[in-house]
Amino acid sequence: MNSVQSLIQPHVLAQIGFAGVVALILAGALIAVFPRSILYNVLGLIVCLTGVAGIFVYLGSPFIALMELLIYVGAICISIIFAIMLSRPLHLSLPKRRLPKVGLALGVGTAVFIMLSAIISRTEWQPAAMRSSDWSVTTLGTYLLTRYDLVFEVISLVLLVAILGAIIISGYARRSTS
Amino acid sequence: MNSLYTYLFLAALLFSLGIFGVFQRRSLIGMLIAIELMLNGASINFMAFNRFLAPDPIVGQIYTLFIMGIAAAEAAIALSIIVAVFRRLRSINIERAQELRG
Amino acid sequence: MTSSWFQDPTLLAAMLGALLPFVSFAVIMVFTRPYPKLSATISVAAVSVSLICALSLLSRHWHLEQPIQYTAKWLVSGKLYLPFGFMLDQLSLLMLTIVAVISFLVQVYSLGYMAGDPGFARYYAFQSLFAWAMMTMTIAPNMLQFYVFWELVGLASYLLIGFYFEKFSASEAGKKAFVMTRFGDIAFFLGLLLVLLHFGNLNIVDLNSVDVTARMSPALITLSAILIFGGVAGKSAQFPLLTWLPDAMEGPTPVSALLHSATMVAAGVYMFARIFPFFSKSATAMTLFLAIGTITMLLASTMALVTRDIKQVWAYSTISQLGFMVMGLAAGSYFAGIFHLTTHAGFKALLFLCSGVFIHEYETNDFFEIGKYGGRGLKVPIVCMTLAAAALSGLPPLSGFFSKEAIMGGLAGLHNPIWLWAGLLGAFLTAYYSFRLIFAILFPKKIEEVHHEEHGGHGHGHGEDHHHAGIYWVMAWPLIILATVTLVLGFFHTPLENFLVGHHGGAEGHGGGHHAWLLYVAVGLALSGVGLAWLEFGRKGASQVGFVERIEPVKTLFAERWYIDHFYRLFLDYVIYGIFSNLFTRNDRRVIDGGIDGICRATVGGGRVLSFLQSGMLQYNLMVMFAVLALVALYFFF
Amino acid sequence: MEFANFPYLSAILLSCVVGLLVILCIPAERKMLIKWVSLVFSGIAMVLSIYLFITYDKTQGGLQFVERVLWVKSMGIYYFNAADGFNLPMLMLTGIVLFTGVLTMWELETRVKEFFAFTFLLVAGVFGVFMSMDLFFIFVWYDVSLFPMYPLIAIWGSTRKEYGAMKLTLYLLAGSALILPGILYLFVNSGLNTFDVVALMQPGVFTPFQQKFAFILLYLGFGILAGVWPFHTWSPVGHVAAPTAVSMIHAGVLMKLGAFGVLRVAIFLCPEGWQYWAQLMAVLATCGIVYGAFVGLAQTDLKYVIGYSSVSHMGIVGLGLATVTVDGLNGAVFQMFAHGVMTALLFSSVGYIYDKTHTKMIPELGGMSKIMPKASGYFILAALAGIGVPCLASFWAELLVFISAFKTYPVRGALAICALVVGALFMLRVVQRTFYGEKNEQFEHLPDVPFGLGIPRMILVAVIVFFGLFPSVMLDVIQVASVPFINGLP
Repeated sequence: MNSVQSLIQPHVLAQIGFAGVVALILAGALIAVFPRSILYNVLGLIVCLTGVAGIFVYLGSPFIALMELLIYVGAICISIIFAIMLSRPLHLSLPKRRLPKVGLALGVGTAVFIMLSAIISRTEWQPAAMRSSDWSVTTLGTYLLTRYDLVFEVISLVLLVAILGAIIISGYARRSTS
Repeated sequence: MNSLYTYLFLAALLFSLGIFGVFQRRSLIGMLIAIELMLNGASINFMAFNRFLAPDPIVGQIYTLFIMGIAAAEAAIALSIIVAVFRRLRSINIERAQELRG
Repeated sequence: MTSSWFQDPTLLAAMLGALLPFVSFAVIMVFTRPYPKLSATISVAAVSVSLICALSLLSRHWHLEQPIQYTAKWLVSGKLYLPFGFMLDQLSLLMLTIVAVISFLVQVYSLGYMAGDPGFARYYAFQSLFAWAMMTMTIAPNMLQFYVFWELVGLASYLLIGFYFEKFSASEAGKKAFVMTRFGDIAFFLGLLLVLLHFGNLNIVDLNSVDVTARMSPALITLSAILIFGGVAGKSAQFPLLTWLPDAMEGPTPVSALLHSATMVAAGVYMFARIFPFFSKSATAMTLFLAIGTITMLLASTMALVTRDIKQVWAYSTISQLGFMVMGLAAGSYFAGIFHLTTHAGFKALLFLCSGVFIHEYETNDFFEIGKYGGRGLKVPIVCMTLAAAALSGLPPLSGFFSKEAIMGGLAGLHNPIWLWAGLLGAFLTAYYSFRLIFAILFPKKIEEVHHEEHGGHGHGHGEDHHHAGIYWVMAWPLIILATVTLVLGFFHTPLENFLVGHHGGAEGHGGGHHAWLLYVAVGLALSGVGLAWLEFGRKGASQVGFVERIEPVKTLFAERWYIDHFYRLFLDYVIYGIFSNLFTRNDRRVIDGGIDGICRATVGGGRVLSFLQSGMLQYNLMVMFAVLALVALYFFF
Repeated sequence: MEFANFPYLSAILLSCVVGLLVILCIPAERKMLIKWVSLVFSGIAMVLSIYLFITYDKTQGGLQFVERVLWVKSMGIYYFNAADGFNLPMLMLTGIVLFTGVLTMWELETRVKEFFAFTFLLVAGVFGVFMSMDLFFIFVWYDVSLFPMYPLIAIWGSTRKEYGAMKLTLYLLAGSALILPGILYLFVNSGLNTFDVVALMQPGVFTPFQQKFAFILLYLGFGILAGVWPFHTWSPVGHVAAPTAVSMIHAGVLMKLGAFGVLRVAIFLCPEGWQYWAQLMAVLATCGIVYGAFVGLAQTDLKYVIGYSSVSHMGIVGLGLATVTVDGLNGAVFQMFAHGVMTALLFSSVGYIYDKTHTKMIPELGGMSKIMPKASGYFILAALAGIGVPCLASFWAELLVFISAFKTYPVRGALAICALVVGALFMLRVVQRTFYGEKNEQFEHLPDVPFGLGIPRMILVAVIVFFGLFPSVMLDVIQVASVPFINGLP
């Protein structure tokens, strides 16, 4: 009993949950990158993003975690799947890997990782002297509409343009081929 | 779990995997997926700094939100381009897309 | 110098004599090539002026005390001073006369022999070129000038051998002659350079003075003498460079008479005589030359035993006689060598010119054929030829007898008797093969076509009788003159010796009378040679097969010229073409060119790789970008 | 003399430049007019260059006909032309080869205007290098002369012309890529802030180390153009591909540009470097002589044969330069001249034969002496000159070079001399196969060289024979420059 009790202590539970989330991220990322079938990749991406949402929870922002799920998993991944579905043979053509290319990519990736790790471990991370503890979504909303008003507007505009652009590009391509 | 380094390494790992994916994939959609991974790595970074270092914990979240917005826009554009390229070349193999070269 | 040359008759004569043929050559080549008659006239006129000049010079300076020299600047470079000029002494005067006489006679003879040839004008141009080069060489005061004209003489020889250039064998023979003599000339040139560098001067007079020993070590003298002798070996067809001369008979017969028997090939011997005192300073070299002369003489004699080609016989005999001259000179008897050169020029030119008549008449070179067709019907040539052959064999009282005796005397004076025995053997062989030919023509086995004989006998060839007769006599006159020379020249032995050796002194003393037994032995051997020839070819019912021809391997060996040519051919094919040329060419194609092309290809390939990165392959671009980023960051952090 | 100050050298240059401009102004259809204009201007250049050669004052010596104008003060660049014993023969050679080259191409029909325009541009550069005494101008003229080779070969050439043109251009540009650093190195290290050759060649301007370093750069750079072994492979290929007149100018003049550059820039400015590297130069030159002769033996294309004989003969020039003696220098400069004329003659006769028979493969020809006696005669004479037959110009040059080489480097000298046999063998072989023997029926109807086309060849023959008979006419001029130069060596 003791051991079980000790297992279900909150911080232990949190640890286990964290490990699960990390495992989810890594597994998802690997699936997103390695298999040659695109559908697997997308599914891996979804898994990975779910894990990232979990990480966000651990980082103290359930709101962003929710947004992550909504936007990434709910919108982007679904649109990718739609794209795959719409252009029918996409998932059928499985281009073969070229070993040298994979090797090169692995090398570069490792190099980048080493670089990043080096930077991370070499840097003295100093927390800010004065830290506010206001995590509420209300403040976030206020900030968005006051201090980051312009950025918010620009992002919206970018989204609008992107949507228009997407329609025009795919429409134009259809016209030019038909 | 309560250390900044854990999150930073996790982010770095995700970013490197994304880079690896971008380089290694031969299909455009695969590359897009890998890019999403990289973006998420960046997001985790922001959120981690937000949690451990930043004076105002709202700012990091806002950045993450923006990243998501940009990612959505990017995905929309990229997918439409992919569809267009596919229509034109009957393939999404990036190595076939060399007509783009100058 | 230029202002006074009109006043000095000697200089005027020398210049006219030596340079007029060049003018004739230039005029013919540039202007009168389309007009054969005119060209021939110009050339003959030029050479007759030369003849007159030479004869007048000879008579004028019969009692010459000191060599006369005229020089003018030809070329100055730094400390090197190369004059152009004339040196008249006994030797050069004699040689000049020989060249002029033979050239003149041959050119007159050629008027008939070459008549109607499409290259008539060209022929005379080359003849003039030869006359110019040979005469200027003869009277050169300095070895560099000598070398220059020596080479020009070689050029004239090349052009004249290859005169019938449509024939592959002719052009091949010309090439062979040029390259082979070139080979000797390179040695000659190197020898001259050695002398020039260590002695500092190439004037013939200085070279022959005693100074040489003071300034050059004996080893150096020997080395340079041997090298210079390379030139002699090339030009005079001495062993091992002797095989070009028989091939050179591809040229027109008068050319063979002029160049390849009487004058040009004798140039080597002349050069030997020219710097004889220099050569004689090295006993080692002289012994070597003696050996070379002996080998040459015997080899060539054996070759002559088996050939059936009339010109080849005389060609081999020329080589053998040249070897004889070299032997004489190398044995130390200066006069004997020169004297034999002189007499040989006369009777050998005569032999060739006679053969030319036969060849012209019967259009075959095989003397058995000529005999069958009735060669003996041509009275003048057959008489002259017999006379000359007798002279060649050294039968008294013809010129060859005297000069050969002189050489034998010289050889007898040596300590080692082997040279003398070799010489005597040579004399025997000479007599044998000469008379083998004579008897084969005089007493053919059976005379086949009588009408041929009649035609020939009366000097009527095919078609226009009068014209032909004219040609016959144009060709006959030089023969008669030369025959006279052959008959009487021997009796000028003493005056010539006084003229030539009056000042050289020392080395002499081997006249004819010193070894009385030798005279009888030599004549006896020659007569026995003739007798053997008579037994085998002359007498009625003779088998007409020589004793050598009965032994098949020996015959083949002789006929194949002791395989010297095969050796050269193999050497050329395998070493020069096969190894060097091939190897170098491959090296050029593969290594050097391939290397450069490889670099080019690598550059292009590298450019392609780089352009690949710029070709829209996003992934590679990014890869490089990130790799560089990572490396730079790592570099800065550590 | 009222003309004493007339800028003759600039006049030569101008005759090329003006000729070029005039040709550019003539409409391309008027081919005859273009040819006549080219002939007139090249004639002017030739006459002027010969006039200079004759009027050069040999007793006074030194630089004459000097023109010196400051061009860029801050860099010390002068428009500085002068004539001495070294460049006068070269100028005359260029004049003669240009004139005869123009005449040789009289029957050209394709793109006449461009051809002569490029030719004049090329020759202007060549004249410029020969007469200029300023490093900057030497380099500029040098590149001016290199550039037109590419179009000249690539447009009017034959046999793998693009390959040949590209190869040649790349090689030569590689050469100039070595020369430029060499020149700049000298310019920077002199501390005099001038490109003036006369100022830079004073003793003591450069340290021995600087001289050694700059010399090897300049020697290799110019040496590539001079066909120094083992950088020679562009030359046969380029010669083969080029049209007749270009081969003439190229083998006749342009290769001399390299050798002259070695002399004028490398040797003049870095005499100590010269003495230091002379051993190497002698080795390379000997290799070139022997090698060229042997490779020539195996060729079946007439132009390749000439190309390799050029390699061999330019090796003689290099050997002469490597001896560091008066005789060697004299011989080298004389050989440049003699070889230029000789090769021009060889190429022009081969060019004629090729024009008529459309082949230059030796096995396909044969018996040409019967069909084209004159063309064959020209070729044979030039070939004989190449073998080193006396009383033709190159004999004397070779004689001098060999004498000095044998004196300085006995073994290498002897080797080079022995290569003469091989040289004779391969030239005579070509002559025999091409001109002697049975004639080829298929070419029987072809005409011999007509009088008009014979003129340029006759000029060349006359030059060869004249300088063969009277070598001192040439040597006396060269002497004036070489003796003081060698005596002034440290």
